[in-house]
Amino acid sequence: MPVTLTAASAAVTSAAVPLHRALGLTDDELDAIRDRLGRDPNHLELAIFSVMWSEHCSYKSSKPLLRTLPTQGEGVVAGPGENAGVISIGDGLAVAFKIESHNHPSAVEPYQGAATGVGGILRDIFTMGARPIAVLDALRFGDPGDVRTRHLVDGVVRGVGGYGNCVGVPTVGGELVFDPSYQGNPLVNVMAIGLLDERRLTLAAAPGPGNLVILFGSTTGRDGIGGASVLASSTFTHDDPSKRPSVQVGDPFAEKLLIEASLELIERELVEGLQDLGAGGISCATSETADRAGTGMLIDLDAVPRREPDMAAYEVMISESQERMLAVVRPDREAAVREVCARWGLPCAVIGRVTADGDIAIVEGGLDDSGAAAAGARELARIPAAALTSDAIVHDRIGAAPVHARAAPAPGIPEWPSDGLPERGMDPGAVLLALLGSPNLASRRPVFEQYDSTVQVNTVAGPGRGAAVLRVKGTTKALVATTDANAPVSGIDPWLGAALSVAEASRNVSITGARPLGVTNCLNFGDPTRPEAFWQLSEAVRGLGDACRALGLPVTGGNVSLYNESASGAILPTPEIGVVGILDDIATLIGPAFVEAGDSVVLVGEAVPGLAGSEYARLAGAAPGDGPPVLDLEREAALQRFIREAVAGGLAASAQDVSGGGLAVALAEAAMWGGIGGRLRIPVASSPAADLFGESPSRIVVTCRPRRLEALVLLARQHGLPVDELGVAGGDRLLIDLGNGGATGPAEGRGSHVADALDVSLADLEHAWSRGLGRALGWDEVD
Amino acid sequence: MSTHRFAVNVTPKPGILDPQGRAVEGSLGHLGIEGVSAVRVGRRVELTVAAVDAAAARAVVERLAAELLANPLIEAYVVEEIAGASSTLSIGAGEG
Amino acid sequence: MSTHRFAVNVTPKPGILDPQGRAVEGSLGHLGIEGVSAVRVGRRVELTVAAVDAAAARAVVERLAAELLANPLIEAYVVEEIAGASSTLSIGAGEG
Amino acid sequence: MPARIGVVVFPGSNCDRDTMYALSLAGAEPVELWHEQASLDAIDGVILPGGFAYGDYLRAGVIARFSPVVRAVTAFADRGGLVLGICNGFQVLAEAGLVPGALLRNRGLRFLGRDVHIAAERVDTPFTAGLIAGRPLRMPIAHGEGCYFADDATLDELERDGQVLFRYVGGDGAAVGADDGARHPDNPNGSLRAIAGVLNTAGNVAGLMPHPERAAEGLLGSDDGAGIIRSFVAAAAGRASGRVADPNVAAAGVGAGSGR
Ligand SMILES: Nc1ncnc2c1ncn2[C@@H]1O[C@H](COP(=O)(O)OP(=O)(O)O)[C@@H](O)[C@H]1O
Ligand SMILES: [Mg+2]
Repeated sequence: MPVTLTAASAAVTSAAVPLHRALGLTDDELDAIRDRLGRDPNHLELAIFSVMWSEHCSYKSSKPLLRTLPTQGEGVVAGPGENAGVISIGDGLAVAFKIESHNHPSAVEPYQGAATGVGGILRDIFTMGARPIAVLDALRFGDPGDVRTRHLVDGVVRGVGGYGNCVGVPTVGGELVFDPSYQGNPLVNVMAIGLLDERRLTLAAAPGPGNLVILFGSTTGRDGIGGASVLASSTFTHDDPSKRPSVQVGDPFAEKLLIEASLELIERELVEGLQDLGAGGISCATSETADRAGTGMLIDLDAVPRREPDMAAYEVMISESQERMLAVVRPDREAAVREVCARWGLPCAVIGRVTADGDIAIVEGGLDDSGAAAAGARELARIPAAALTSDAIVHDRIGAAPVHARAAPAPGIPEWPSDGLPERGMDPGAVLLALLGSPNLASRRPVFEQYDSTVQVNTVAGPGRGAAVLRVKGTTKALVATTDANAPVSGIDPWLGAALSVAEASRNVSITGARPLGVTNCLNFGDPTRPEAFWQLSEAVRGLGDACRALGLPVTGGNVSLYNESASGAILPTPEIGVVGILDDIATLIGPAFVEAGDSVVLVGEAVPGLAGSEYARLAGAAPGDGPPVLDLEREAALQRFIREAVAGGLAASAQDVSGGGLAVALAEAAMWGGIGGRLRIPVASSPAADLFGESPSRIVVTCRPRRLEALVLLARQHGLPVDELGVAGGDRLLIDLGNGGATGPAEGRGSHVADALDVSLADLEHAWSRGLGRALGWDEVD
Repeated sequence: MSTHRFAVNVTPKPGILDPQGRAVEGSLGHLGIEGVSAVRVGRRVELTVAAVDAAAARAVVERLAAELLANPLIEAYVVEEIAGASSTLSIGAGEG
Repeated sequence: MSTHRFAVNVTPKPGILDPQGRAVEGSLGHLGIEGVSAVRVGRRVELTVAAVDAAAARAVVERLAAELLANPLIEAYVVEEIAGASSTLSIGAGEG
Repeated sequence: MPARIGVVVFPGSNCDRDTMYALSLAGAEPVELWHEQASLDAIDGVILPGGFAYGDYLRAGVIARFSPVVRAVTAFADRGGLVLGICNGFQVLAEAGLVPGALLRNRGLRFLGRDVHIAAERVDTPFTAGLIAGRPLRMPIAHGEGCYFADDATLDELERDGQVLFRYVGGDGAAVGADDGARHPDNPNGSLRAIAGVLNTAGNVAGLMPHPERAAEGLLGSDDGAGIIRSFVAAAAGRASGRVADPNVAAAGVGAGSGR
């Protein structure tokens, strides 16, 4: 019996376009649907397929790539495919973590887009039985001086805070990066971390035919109808009203109740399986849980509590109304489940039964007491659960390297960089101040101050200074977490960009002394049907896999966001990496800031040429033939092992990673944050610009008590790492002499001149760094 | 030149979730109030406009409402002219 | 028994800080809007009341406004009956 | 016998666990008070914790004010019981009229999560007895509506009667100054007269916006807030011996805490 599509879809079906295409399905996909059903789908079924076979739900372009990632590792309890990765941390505890994008909704309505992004990723965490303990938000926007960008930044930041602050999960880190490629398509990636008792691990499966399917949480309205199919899987433009679905509005208060109720249901062992409702709504939650357990479900559409009258069947089935959960419950526990929901003030309804036939069947007219369709009930749709999930279509996309693509410089044969700035006559201190005050490197305080970063009383190190550190109550342990993505280099060489992102994120965790446990990732790319975009995606996944293998890190989950393109073009490929690590003894924790005047300052690792993709190049430009710096994954692994051993052995007083803005910025930050200057000397190996401001990886600045210096240097050498003693911390200025026995080393041979010394007061550094972002965004005027 | 006082009533569009309205409804029980339903919570912005005439003044308010005061994706608004002598009158606001 | 739809307009009392109103005024320059002053930002709550008659319904709203919707220390309110057919009408709300 | 301190749990409270944790560190026995319970029994003091009670929709704290537990807390306060509201708890107390004034939106219209310094104006109260007058205490704020407001007459009265309990100060203890209108960096929400916490006239109910429970351990950056929690617990313990039973409880099995 045909189901008619009404209202919302009228606009797209009115033209001569066949329905499946209007819903974003190709002719091939329609054929594949017919294959799986053995007949033509009716309209309701087609709507469900269109949502479930969207890129967002089915990973139809990326699945073959993602299969190549390493997923095994010490302690991994749940990996990709579950709502979140889960890794054991000892003491009977485990950590759950996952990152997800909400890019397109945030471009349409920044506040609600970001807010519901936070809500969605939190649900992934507590669905597993974990209490969410932290959020990190990785944000990317266009030109900060642009009015539209400012509107987006303001809305997104308020949205992240508005939701996270209310649910009482601290936002402890993230990123904020500006690049023109995000002008029409901002990125809002949110990572959440949860802590669970391992015995409470709960999976999103629907075992046991006869069990009840219970929907609890908010009622179902017309939120985000078409969001999953139309919005998430075709190129987004602002101006096409037909692609503007009704916006999803988040209710963090309802989410807070949902967290408490869900965790109580799990704690009391009342559920057999639990699944949050995200993209694809009821269609997705029912088919995924059934398919995972090899069961089916009979869904009584009339039983779904609604917020609005006259909702069409397809609207109920694909609505993305927020703050809802699906539980699979034994019949004898129904009353207890209802009691918990009632106490938390949440609507709760039995909407169906688990069946043995493997189909998702949808009826109207109710079920009888035995759980079968009542006499006179009408069956509206019947689809094998597998057809919607594990057996969904997979596309073999074609990738092609762009003709202008630069090959990654092979290790050992670096391209020479521009010797550019700063040379004699150009004050490197002025360059440093310009970098520190630039939108991408200035202090993020104006943003993260709008977040509650201390609720739950675990935050040992919050946003602002490298990785976040959260103590684990009742143990001596701490979790350390960060996110990173190197998009500029990914734009040049996606393999390298992804590998660098993994290296930097895990390095940020290792320098606290913590051992990285695993990786979650969010792959933000363009239209995969464009061979160049697909090549970027596949190269990035290869880089991600290679780096994770080299560093011994399992990939436990993630998210793919494609079609990030707007009228102004595709975004830079942005492989966002989240890493969580464990520090066994929080007493050994070290931070990035200088600790004590008189301490020795040491650089471990060495600069290699290559300024392309750096913040310095963004400001000053790079030579036309220049490439990004190479990454030696073996050395990266050795460096991280070294610093963890140094911290565990009490050798290091502080450790700071060299990343955006290079060594000079790393030193300036360590000095500002410690309120202690330094009298240092940097031996120039390639050129002053590359040594001071280049972003070659695998470098850290370590300080130690002078009496520990020898042991520290020895340890670094044992790991095969180059070490340079830069000087001593102290004073209220950052003073850096450049030279290599008075010269600039190889660069001098190529005509580069010795640059002047860098000499800036801490007060000037602080001024540039702390004011930069507010100025760039025009927030000075408001505040 | 004349001055006019307006109010812009901004409310969540029909169909858009209104968590505030729901919260108010949820609290009525504690207050012992019955028979109240369909609560929607929005904003009310009152402002004074000086313009050549009433039509010009209203045009300014319409623009302000559409571009700044309401978010057209999720909110609807209505502009109404009100007496300058409202309780929130501030000095200098004329009667129009 | 009849149903009535009301709006309660809650505005900051004169003299009370209204940073939102100031923020609106502050952004007028960017929009190129002139002649706007004395902006006050408050809340508008619309609701449907079922009661024996209009007077009883209004009494319920007055109580709700005084006890819940406005804080008498800082806010003033006005209750007005509005057409049931307003854009935020939901099922069951009559015309009164 | 450790002091039994009730911590109210509204739907939307999110500092309830943190507060109970800090109370345990201070040697008290925290007891959960569910928002629907209409009586308190064998409780020596009550803390209304931070969070977003009932979503903080409409106005922070206003819906919570009508909950059964707040009626019970009001009765408890009327009997002389010690009540402390922290952040959202302060907002609830202000809405309920248990402490004077109102908490308006921060003047910058943004939520603010950062460390501030406050100093106790009086150290002869149950909330501050363990503190040193005027000494700056560092602890976080995390709120969007924390701008303390009362009319001038009320403010003068509060000053005169010693009801100003805490003020925002500089890191060196310097006063913010009398200029109310300007937002001083040390008074980030723009509170009138830099007031961070107030007392009721009877001196047994207090509210403050900053979070002492988040500054109760050196590991988290500051333990300056522990002094406030400890003062409160000590004062409550002092009353424990003379615990007043709630007359409403006698009736039938209305226990404390619904458990979860
Ligand atoms: N959007 C944001 N939300 C919260 N914290 C942020 C955000 N952006 C940056 N931060 C924090 O600011 C600090 C600097 O960011 P970044 O330069 O990316 O760090 P790192 O160099 O350590 O990778 C980090 O502590 C980071 O967590
Ligand atoms: Mg970084």
